[in-house]
Amino acid sequence: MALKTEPFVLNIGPLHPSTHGVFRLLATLDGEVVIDIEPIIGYLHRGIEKLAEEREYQKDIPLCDRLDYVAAMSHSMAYVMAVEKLLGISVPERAEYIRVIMVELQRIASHLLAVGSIANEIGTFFTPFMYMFRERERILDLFDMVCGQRLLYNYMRFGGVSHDLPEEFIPALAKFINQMPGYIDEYDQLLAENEILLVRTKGIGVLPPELAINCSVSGPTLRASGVARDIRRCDPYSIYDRFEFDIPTRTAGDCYDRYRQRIEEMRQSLRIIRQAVEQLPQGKVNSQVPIRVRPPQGDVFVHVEAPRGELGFYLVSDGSEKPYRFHIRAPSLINLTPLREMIIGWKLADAIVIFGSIDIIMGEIDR
Amino acid sequence: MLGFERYGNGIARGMAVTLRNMFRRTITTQYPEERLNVSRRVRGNILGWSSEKCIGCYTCARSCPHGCIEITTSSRGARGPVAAPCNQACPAHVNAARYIRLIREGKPDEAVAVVREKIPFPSVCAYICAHPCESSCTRGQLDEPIAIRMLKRYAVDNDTGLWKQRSRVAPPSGKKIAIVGSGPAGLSAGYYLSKLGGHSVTVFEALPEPGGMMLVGIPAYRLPRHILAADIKEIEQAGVTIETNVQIDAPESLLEQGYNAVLLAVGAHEAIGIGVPGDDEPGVLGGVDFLRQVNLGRRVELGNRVAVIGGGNTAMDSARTAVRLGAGEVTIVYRRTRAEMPASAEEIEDALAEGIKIVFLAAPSGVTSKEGQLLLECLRMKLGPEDSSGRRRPEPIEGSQYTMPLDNIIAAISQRPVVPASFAVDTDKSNRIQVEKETLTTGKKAIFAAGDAVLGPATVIEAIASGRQAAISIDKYLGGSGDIDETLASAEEIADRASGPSEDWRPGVAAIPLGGRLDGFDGVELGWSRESAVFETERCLRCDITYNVEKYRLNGGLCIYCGLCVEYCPFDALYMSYEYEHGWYRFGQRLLEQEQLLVPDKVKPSGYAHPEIEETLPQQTLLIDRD
Amino acid sequence: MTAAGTISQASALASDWPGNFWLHLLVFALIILAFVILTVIILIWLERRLLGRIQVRPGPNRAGPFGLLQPIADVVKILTKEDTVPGWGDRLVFWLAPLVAFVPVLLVFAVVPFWNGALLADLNIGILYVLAVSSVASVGIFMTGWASGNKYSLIGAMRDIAQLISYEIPMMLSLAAVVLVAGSLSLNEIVAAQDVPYILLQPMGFTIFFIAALAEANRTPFDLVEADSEIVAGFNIEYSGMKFAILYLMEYSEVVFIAAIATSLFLGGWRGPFLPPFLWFVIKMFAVFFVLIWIRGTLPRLRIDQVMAFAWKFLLPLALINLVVTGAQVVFWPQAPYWSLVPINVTLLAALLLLWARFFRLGGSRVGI
Amino acid sequence: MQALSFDEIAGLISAKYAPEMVAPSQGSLVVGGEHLLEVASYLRGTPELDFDYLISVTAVDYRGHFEIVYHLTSLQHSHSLVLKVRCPQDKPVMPSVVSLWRGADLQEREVFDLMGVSFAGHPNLKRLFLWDGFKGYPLRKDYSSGT
Amino acid sequence: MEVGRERIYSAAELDAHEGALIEALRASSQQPVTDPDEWLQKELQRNVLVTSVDAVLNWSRRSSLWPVICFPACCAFEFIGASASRFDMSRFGMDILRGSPRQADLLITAGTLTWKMAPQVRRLYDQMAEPKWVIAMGACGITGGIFRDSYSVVPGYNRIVPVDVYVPGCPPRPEALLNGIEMLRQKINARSISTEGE
Repeated sequence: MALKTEPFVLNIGPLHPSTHGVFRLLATLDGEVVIDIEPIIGYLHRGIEKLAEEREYQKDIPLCDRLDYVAAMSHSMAYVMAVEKLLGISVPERAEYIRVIMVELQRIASHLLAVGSIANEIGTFFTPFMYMFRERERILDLFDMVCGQRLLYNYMRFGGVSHDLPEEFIPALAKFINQMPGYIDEYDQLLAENEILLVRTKGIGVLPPELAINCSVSGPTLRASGVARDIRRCDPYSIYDRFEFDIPTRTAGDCYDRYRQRIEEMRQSLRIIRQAVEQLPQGKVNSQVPIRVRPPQGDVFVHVEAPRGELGFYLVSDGSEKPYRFHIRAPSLINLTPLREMIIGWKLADAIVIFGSIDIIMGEIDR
Repeated sequence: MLGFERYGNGIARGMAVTLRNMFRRTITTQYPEERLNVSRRVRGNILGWSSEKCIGCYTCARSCPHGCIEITTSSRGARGPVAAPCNQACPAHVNAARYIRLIREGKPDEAVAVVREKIPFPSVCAYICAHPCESSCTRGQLDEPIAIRMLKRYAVDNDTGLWKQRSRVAPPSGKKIAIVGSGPAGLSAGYYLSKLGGHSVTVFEALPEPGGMMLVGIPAYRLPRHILAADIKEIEQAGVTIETNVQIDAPESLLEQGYNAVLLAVGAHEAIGIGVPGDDEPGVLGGVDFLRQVNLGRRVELGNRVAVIGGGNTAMDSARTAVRLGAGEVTIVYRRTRAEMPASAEEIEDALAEGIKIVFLAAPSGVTSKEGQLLLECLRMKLGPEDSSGRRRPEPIEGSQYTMPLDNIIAAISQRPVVPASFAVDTDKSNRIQVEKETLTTGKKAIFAAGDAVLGPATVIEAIASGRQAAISIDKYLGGSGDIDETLASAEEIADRASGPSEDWRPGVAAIPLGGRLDGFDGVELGWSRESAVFETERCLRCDITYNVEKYRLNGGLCIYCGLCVEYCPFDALYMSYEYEHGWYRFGQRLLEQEQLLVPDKVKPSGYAHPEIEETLPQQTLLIDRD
Repeated sequence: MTAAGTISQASALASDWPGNFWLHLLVFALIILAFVILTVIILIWLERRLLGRIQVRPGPNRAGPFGLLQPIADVVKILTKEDTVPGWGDRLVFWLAPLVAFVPVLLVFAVVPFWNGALLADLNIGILYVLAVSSVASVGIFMTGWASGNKYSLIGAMRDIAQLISYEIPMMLSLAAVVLVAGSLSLNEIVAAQDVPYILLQPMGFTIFFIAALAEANRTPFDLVEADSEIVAGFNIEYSGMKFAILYLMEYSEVVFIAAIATSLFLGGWRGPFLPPFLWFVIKMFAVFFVLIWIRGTLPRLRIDQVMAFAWKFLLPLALINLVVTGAQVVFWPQAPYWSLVPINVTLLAALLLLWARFFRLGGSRVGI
Repeated sequence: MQALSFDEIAGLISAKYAPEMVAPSQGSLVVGGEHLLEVASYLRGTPELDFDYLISVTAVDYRGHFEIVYHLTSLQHSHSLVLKVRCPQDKPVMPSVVSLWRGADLQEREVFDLMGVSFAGHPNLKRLFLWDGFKGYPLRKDYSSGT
Repeated sequence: MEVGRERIYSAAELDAHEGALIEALRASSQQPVTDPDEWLQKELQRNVLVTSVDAVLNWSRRSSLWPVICFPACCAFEFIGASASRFDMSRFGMDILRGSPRQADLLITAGTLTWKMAPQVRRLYDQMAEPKWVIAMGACGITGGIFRDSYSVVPGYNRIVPVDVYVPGCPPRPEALLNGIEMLRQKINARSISTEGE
């Protein structure tokens, strides 16, 4: 005999410990079971696209940093690449290598945060999160060394990067890339086989590959569903064609796979950094592009593999010093498309984990 | 559906990890007691501003993404002028910064006077100067350099001859000087020796007309002949005698004729070949040879398909001239990329606009002739590491040969001087006359050398500077003071500037339409109107004047420490420093006035955008080093 | 097991120590109150410092030496904070709930022996009393959840009730096994009976008790009641000021309570060589605290259906088997020496756990919508 | 499994559709608004094209008309394509492609919210970032934030 | 179990309600709230003897500042960084991050505030029990920072809530935040219950 139940609405967010910022999930619950959700976003909509269109090209670099503040390097690099494509200028070799090192370090830092958050949402009392923050702090130290900031770097410039690496950078980086695999093993030891984590993530929130493709999901979330789409491989940009690395994929597409996927990508990023450090040439780090630029008329779409997925910049230039149209293809936003299918039918606690495993950053979603 | 197939093994391993970490040393920085040496480049909470270095150019305020910096300047107590970068970069040290201000005040004639203080060819330079001043213009780091040459052209076009009022003429000294070659170097030396030295100067020219490379190397569509003639006329009016169609074989003979000194300014008129097999095939021309023939009005037969080898200005001139002579398909072959091309950007643009194709990253490897048709064999190149000149060295790609069928090939790679053996002066391996650096004396008594003959292929302005140097040296040699400076413009008062240079870009330069261009050799470029010229002068940062900064204010609550202002300050007047104790209790408390933006000796600046300081700062203490 | 009885008789304090009935009541009421509050304060400090150490940071160290005064600062601050009552809540219930939740936890300590015979009331139905009274706290928690008029707190409270009812049963069964072995319901008697700590005689019982106690006290991995990442602060989300202080105290008192019960029933209570019995009691309690904090610093949280499944499908059958086995041992082999019972029971524990782990499945599947 | 170049794709398209429906221009296909769904389902459904992944949807305000830009790619063939659709400013309505690519869902809502172009057939077309009652469409060129 | 959400709430109504709230707040917050520290200056001037009750109260309050979770944007990660192992805010007794505003003392505004978010933050502040403090962290929190000119950004938290301490930076480094907290602790130390509520 079925109990007569009555659904009720639970408003999760916008300020909630697990919403990664200000995200509102209007969940309809039947007891603990989520029977419907409606994501409401826009609580961090700062109008970056409009602001960028009102500002000159070089002044938009700080804005791009603030899109995805956990992966500022990747975002400013994508933007700078788009403007470089518009301007038709090339980047010195050394700058390309520095960019790759920075972006891959950024990917590790971002994935550390993502994995730590997943662990937090499953309910560990901050411990894995703290461990991962410990290693993230080391990466931030490296960034700090290079450009003097910890979070929003403003490091990329048209035609290169703003500063050369300081002399103490390479030894510190070498030490980091030697120690990091050990730490990743420690995370695995702490989490990967933990039975509670397994029952909380395995088989939960499965995203089938067909749905993922149809919903234009990208990044680790897509690859965890078994689709090997990585812009670094399928449309190589910068100098990624010179490195040897794998595109790890997983098959189940559940929360556990999304977590493992990020761990694997960290290892691959370390591999890329190691090769980049070995090959790092000497030379200039920027090609003396004037501060203000006026790209010729035209439009350009540049996409890169940001830590959260396929990040695209669509710029339209009308020949003036300000972009005419500045559009960001934000991976986090589009990765939210299948959220409803993934969450419905699971319990409230699962909903939080599924949501966390997609790894979104509100700055990028709301812009 | 999962359970405990592994009997809690995973949980146990996790517990082991946490237990192990319990006994690790903590990684915490015990701030505020303990402080790490943060990054040496930290973009910290303190913005420092140096009133010593700041000239009030407003670049910081303009570079701020959202307007944190407020700045007002005035001329009260302004210091200067000192030598601006443009002034320093000019080989002849023409004070560009000053005449730009004069143009802004509506005094083009005074501006010409400023130019005339240093060079006797204001009009020629106004048309074809390679403008090293613009390359070093501070504004160029920001967006586009000031169009100094175009401003000079505006001044020259609107000259009233005011400079003559203050012109100084030295009394005759009775000494005679012979100058071989009537190029920019020879004529400049002659002008100054005659006007300010009081010597009697005779210039000997082998060609039928005076002007040297200005005449035979530069096509008339860039430098209309009447402009050149006008400048030479001024020189002749200063007392210089020019004898054309005279070939001098031995300088000693001139000394024997009674000349007290001889200046060899024969220029660099011999084209260097491509240096590949077959470069002597008929149909392969030298760049300067080709231009000389054309400019002297002689007929040159060109086929339809012409390739120009090289990436310098001579290559551009040759190609554009070839187009005007009726070549249908002109291709420039260059072994590097556009970024490395030595030709000036305007010329490249114009060449492209006139339908000339440029093949980058290709180098000729051989020329063969077949049934009256030339075949140019090329190798594709790729850019390797940077060489000593800072340009990336081209490296051939193996097996990438391809051929181009052509009618003519113009080798515009480089030139070298032609110094007849009868001169009997020392030359180096590229045939340049060896002189002493300062005095320009050759090994022989009373024989001097200047211009391209000494420098190798250089620019007009460098030749003029060399001529000036020779004039000083010769005047001293002949017992004069060597003072060839004169003041032609009136003294300057610094005008107020409350709002900084304009944020606009260079106004466009009008040119005669493309359709009419290719039929003849009329001057392509048209001058600026007064409006355009003044508009352009507003862009000048006035690096030579230190304005009095009345108000410099930073909104500390708005600032995001992006560091762009520090990075973009052309005068290193801004820096950042590190200290975090900068919270406050009241809104609006942190509008930092000039006084609060700390004086440099009180704070330790960070190395951000100041690499020179970086060495002296303590090393960064890293978390990595702490375990 | 008469030997145990003799120890109990020999060193026991008089039942009305230190004087008459009223003095006894007063002194022990004070002792219990002071003990609970002091232990809670130390526990809070210990937890924050230890979690800090687990997370390679020092934890609170500014308020007082080693940050020892940190919990006191917290308490003073919370007590002097504004007391808010949500306008849409049930005022009276909102007021009563913290008391209803806290008092039973305090009451439980009446039967906990700190020393041989040093307890407020040596009830001969001690364990029954413990189980009965401690369950009342859940009513208080449910009242908080209901009265707050907040969906999060209601979810938290519902979870608590569900959890409590489920885990009460395995817990009771595991304690029943102890009672069988000790032959008494009085806690003091049970302690006195432990010539060998019952953790060795009753490894299965201890395991079940410990897990169930974690759930009862809402500790990780069963802290669904206040699951921070899901339902923010759970049942106490609307509480502030003094009432929140009481709820906070209640939570940690529950931890002290389970540590005290575990110590008394399984770890030999106040018994131990050399040191005074009271100290032994405290040391053993802190050992339990350490394990609790360690678990909190490591493990993630289970989901509500998994928590329930774990209780009903895993713990309950094992507890029943344990009870049957223990009963059999007591009935058929009452004079069994410890050296033979300990290995037998440990092997039994291992075998049963392995067996159950093989077949037991956690985790519910998706609900079709 | 052959990646097609833009010209080959354009050739395939122009063989099937009249130039006023689809016209290649500067590396992108300009599609007439009313034919978008037809062309899009052809692009999605044809095996040799197989554009199964919609990278991005955005709109540009060219003062007078909007241009909706679709970036498509095929995971299998790894070729990509840009579709541009114009719609007049006075009647900013477009057919929605959500039925073909669910990935357009939030992006079309974004365009609707910030640019004011509505998509006929979108399942849940309402403001995404801004709140109900916000006046104007900020990304339009004539929008001024002055209050 | 087919239950449409329409039965429970109407999306359109909810949106309209939210929109009205935002517009009302926006209209009423065109001027900054005065900073609640006028008494600070007076206090220092009057040099009132801080009683022992005050001393204990202030000590306890400053030693146990529990921040509420309000992490809109970038600064959140520096805030988390400050509470993570490297800087460990818990040393000052701030390790208990309360998700519930009722139990928190300190609102650290870690990120850009948009008008859409403003009613929530205002409500969060209203729900916090007295005594409560606010630290405006970062340029966005103080003035709107780089997004000040935007159509949807509140130019500073002090339009919505009174702010006690401003910590500049974008984002402020954890050291700067800790310094701001230290400043707040000093401010708390200067309080007296006799003047409370003024």
